Amino acid sequence: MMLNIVPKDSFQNGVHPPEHKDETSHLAIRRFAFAPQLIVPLSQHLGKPAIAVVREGQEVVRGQTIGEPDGFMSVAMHAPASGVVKRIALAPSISGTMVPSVYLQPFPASSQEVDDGEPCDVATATPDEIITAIQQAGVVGLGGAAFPTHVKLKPPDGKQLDTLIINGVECEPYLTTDHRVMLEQSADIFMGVRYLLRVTGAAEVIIAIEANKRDAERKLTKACPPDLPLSIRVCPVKYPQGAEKLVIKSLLGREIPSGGLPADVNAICVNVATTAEIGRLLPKGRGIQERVITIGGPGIQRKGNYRIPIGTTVRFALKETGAADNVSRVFLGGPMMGPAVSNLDIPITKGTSGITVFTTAETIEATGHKTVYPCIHCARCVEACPLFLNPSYLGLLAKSEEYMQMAEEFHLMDCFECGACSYVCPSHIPLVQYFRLAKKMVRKLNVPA
Amino acid sequence: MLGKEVSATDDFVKGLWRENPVFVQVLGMCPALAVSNTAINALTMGLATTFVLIMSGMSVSALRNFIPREARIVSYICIIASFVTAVDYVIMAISLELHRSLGAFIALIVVNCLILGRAEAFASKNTVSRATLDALGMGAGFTVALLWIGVVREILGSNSLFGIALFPDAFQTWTVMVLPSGGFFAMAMWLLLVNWLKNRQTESQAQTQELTP
Amino acid sequence: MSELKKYLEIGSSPHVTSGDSVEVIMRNVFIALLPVCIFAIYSFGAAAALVLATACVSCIATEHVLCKVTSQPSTIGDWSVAITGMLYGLTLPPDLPLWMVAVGGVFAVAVGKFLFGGLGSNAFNPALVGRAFLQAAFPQAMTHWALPLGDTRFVELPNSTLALPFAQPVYDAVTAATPLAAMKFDGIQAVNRDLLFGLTSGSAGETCAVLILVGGAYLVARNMMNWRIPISIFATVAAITWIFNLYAPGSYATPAFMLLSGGLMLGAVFMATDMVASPITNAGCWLYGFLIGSLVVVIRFWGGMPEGVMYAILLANAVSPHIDWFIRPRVFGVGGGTG
Amino acid sequence: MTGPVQQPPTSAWSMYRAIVGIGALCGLLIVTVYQTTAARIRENQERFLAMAVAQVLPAARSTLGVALTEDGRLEKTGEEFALPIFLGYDASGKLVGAVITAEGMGYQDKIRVLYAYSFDLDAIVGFKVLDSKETPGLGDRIEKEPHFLANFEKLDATLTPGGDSLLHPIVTVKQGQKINPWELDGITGATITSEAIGNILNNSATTWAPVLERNAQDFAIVELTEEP
Amino acid sequence: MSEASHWSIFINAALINNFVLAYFLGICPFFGVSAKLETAVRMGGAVSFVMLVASVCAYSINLLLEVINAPYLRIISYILVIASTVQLVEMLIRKLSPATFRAMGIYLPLITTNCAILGLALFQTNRGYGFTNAVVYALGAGAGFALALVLMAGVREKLDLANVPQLVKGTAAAFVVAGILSMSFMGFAGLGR
Repeated sequence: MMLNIVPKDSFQNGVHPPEHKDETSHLAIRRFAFAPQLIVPLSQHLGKPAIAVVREGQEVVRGQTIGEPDGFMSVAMHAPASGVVKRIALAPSISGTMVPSVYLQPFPASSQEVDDGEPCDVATATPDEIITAIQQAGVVGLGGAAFPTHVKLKPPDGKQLDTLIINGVECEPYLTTDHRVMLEQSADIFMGVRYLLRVTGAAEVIIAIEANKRDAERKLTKACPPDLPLSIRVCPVKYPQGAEKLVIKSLLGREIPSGGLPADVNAICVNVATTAEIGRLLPKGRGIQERVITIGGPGIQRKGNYRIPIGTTVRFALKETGAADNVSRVFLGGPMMGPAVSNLDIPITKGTSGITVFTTAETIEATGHKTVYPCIHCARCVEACPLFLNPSYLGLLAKSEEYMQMAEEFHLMDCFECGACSYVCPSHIPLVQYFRLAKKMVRKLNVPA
Repeated sequence: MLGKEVSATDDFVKGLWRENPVFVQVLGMCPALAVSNTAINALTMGLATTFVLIMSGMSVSALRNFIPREARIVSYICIIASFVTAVDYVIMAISLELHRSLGAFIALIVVNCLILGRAEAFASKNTVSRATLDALGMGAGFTVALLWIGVVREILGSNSLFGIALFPDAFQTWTVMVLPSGGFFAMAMWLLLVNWLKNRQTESQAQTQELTP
Repeated sequence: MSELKKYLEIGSSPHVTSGDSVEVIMRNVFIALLPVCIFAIYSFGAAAALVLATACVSCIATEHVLCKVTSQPSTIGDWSVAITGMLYGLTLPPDLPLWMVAVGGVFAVAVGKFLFGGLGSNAFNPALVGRAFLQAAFPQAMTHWALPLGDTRFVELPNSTLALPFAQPVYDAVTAATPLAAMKFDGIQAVNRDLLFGLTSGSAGETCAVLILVGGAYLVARNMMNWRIPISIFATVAAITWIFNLYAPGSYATPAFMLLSGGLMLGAVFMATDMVASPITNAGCWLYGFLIGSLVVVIRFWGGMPEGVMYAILLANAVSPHIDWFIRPRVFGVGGGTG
Repeated sequence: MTGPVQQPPTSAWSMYRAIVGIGALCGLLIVTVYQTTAARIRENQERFLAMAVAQVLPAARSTLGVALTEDGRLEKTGEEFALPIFLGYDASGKLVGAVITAEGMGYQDKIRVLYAYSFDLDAIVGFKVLDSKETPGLGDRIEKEPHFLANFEKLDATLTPGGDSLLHPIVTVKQGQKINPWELDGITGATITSEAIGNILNNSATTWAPVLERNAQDFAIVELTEEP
Repeated sequence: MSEASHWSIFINAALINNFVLAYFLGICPFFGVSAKLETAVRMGGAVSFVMLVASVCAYSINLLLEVINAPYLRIISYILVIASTVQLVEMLIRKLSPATFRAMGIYLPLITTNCAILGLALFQTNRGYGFTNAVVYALGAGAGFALALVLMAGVREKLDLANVPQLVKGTAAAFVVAGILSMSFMGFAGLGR
């Protein structure tokens, strides 16, 4: 199977940005307060938005389904708190567009008991039943992509899955949610693994952990039930180790074909937090109403890992954790891939793995106000790109607006915007930004054809 | 009457600047660079080319109703080649030295795209007098352009102009200018200058147009 | 905190960078060149100092003026033109008339860099373009070499240095042959130790191999140079020379001589590695180095000139777009590595 | 070129008429010009060679073109200047030398030279570059550098006792290092070109000097019928 | 008189006295088709091929002209015979190998009356090359032309993505590149002796 030589347990290229994980990795997960108003977008995942099944003014119980999936490429939505639906209207999102959302006002005095649903027993349920249960639980990839997990679990016809990878790499600087989940929710993880094994029929499970989370490795090794066909592998610390393509390459030495799926190399990769959530929710028939995020960065006073209700606005989250006065940049996720927030009134969704806050000082030091030089062909980006693209040439093409050539000859569409090229570029060329735009243009140009 | 006057002048003038064969149309580059290492070579080449241009233009124009469309290219080439052969012998008769320094490039006037181009594009469609004027203009433009390149290259490269020494002997000649690369650079320099002038011209025209709508 | 700032900065991810910048890289190259410059001045005296200074000033001034004329912000702050100037000065004979130095400097930056679009766009190494122009324009002056370590080198300037602009230089009687010329035309091979420590005549900065290697090592250690290019050049030159030397020791120089003499060190370490004009992939760099090495040997052994590093690098610069075209990184999941 | 194309507007006849007509006109033009200029061109060529001879073999007052036959003898060609070799006679009709053209590869391209061989001195006594593309300022110094041209006051080309080759091959040495009369004092900075000249002369003299010496007797005197 | 070796003739025609960079022959197609690498390669192939044909043609015609003692017909007969032979070959290729024709056929008519081709024919005559020498000369000239064209195309493609000043873009930039290439080719001088 392995056709080329790979460094042990890792992929080629990549970068080593400062991790900043020590700041929060030792802090246990805490519950976050309920905001006076929660905004629950009906589309927090890739695919079709859910269909709202509540009316304005209706009272809902925490955990109650408020949105039903619209077809297979869609998942359910649940009320993050007991309260009243104030209105169903458009709300701002991270991408800048307005999306239909449920505005929920929690009852201030409610005990916030969760409403349980139909349990799904791992021992008796059929794979299809589990898939439906996962869809109904509203589970999406919590690593950041927010791809509906049940879709992923159903490989295309004719594909056999032999390995299930539980991705606990979490390579983004500042983020420690997966780390804490592994330390605190090992039982949930192993329960989730059981569900996933049943659905996929994989023979083997590998939990991937980066070398900077040895305590998690020890914890999981100790807690691992002996009947699971499970191994834990530690990868060297390198960004972007956590990307699906690369974690599969690192552990199995298999390369997902350009434009292909993990199933093409008989593997499936599920985020560790997603797995834990499946293991936590399905036995009780609950849906996702909260998630663990890291709120950190130099601009935050009370850094930490919080279990936060979906729909909490960034503004509320920052207020509660004590953001500094000179906040200059806020981004959802880590600094490498996280999109910057322009409007603090956007809600935290299922795909949000953290909030990182930079003050003016970091912004200036790290990215801001630096001269953009022309590309000097230093080839650092070529040596950084984990997918062996040629960001230097792509950047030049993007500048000349040769978008189709970028896609057809230089595999633009393979780029997953990890940011390694921009990170190393000594000319400070916003390569990722160029590629994002180029990809958008290519999609636009390809649609009519 | 007036219109015809203007167009006749224009036939001649356009080759000098607006449609200069070398600097604007970038035609006939091969002789423009190869034999422009001295001004005298450039001048001879320019005159020879002009002669062929005029004669072939006149002939083509005169015979334009006699030559069927299908046979036109071969006829033009025949006509041009004959005049070139004639020029070749005439120059040999005038001065062997000159002929030697121009080498095979006199013969290569045949394939100068300028001549065939004018024959095809202009002479074959116009009267003898207009064709002559056009050829005269183009030839003059070509000669002047060649001369400019030649002057620069000779002054810097050989410290002389038309073979007459210019500066005291202590002048350091720039050998590169008589080398092929110097030809490319001199040409590039003139092209830049012409581009710049043209740009300025269009800009100022645009400005005046803006001012007088 | 009660009121969060209204105005947030938005920027595209990633929101952190590695900290290196073009300016930093260029400054480091400049630092790596300093010892070579100092040795050049030590070895060839005041004349070399003037040549280097004129080279730098003419290059920097040209760039500044051209930027102003075309109403762009001046780009001299990125240090790249300073490096061009310094490298260019290091490739010149130390007793070259200063007016020629200035002419070449203007040409190097105006034609070799600016016409192509400035930093990052120059298809050829500007310093070598300037030098090649001088070589073509003033072949006599460019093949006139001073003796190193002359007694009066710090107190007297050679006549030629201060030749009037556009006037032919008048040379002092003392003239020397570079080690390569001595080898090519007289079959005299210089002592390797002299070559290593720069006790020979030649261009201002090409003589001391040790300092050039030290500068190169510094840059490699700071990840500011692709070491594959010089190594590939050295290996190619050494290998080809070794074979011929084995076959006919009398007619061909030894590998050590070939590596240490002439501009090979300076060219391989500082010129060929010009990021802009060299290939982008590592495999491409190996090939590029091989090409330069082969051309150097071919020109030195069988060509008309004793030295060919400059031409070899310029030609390889012209080939490097093709190398980039044919040697591309294998994209992840395409071909070979597909599970 | 592609033969008559049958199209309504053009008949085959008009094609033929045009091509033949133009061919005739062109032929007429070329032949006329050739006829008119031929004499002049020939005159030019002769004047050019006469000037060259005056430079390389000033002693000669008249020349006689000769050619090499297959059995190694020289014979008259009936022309005054027959390239690549002709003989020179002084005012009294006595054979003073031969003027020979030779060529070989230089630095850039072929170099063609004219040189004179003196029967009395057994040496090369005159030299002129006919054609060279050598680098101006370096290689082209072979044409005007005084110390280099001084080589050809008397460059030894004595034959071996057997008379079939040169006793000492002509070689180029570094500038200022000429010791023997058969050595060519080179030009610093134009080493390749000066070496090329040495090679050209050596090759040519090795071929021609024996032939000339063998045949000198037959052409020793010429009747002075034509005075230039 | 020493006969130059074939190798020397080849190197001389291809590198030292490169048709484009030293003689300026074929400048028009050189600048015309050197903007893209692919077309440059095809054009290079086509020119090399036509040069070979032209060289053989010129050699034969010259023999004939010497027999009938009509040097004054040289120019006109060279150009006519070469042009028609190339056209014949073009038709032949179109019949025999449509793929080859598509690859370089469209360039053939462009180069039949090109100065590089006629220049080759005249130079080989002036130098008095015999048949094999002439063929080697044509091969060298063709290879040199193709080399220059391909190098030029690579650099120009690179310049397409560079921010070349508006004033320089196009022909002027091409001339500068050609000048630098021409300077670089000076390094080959003295080879092939």
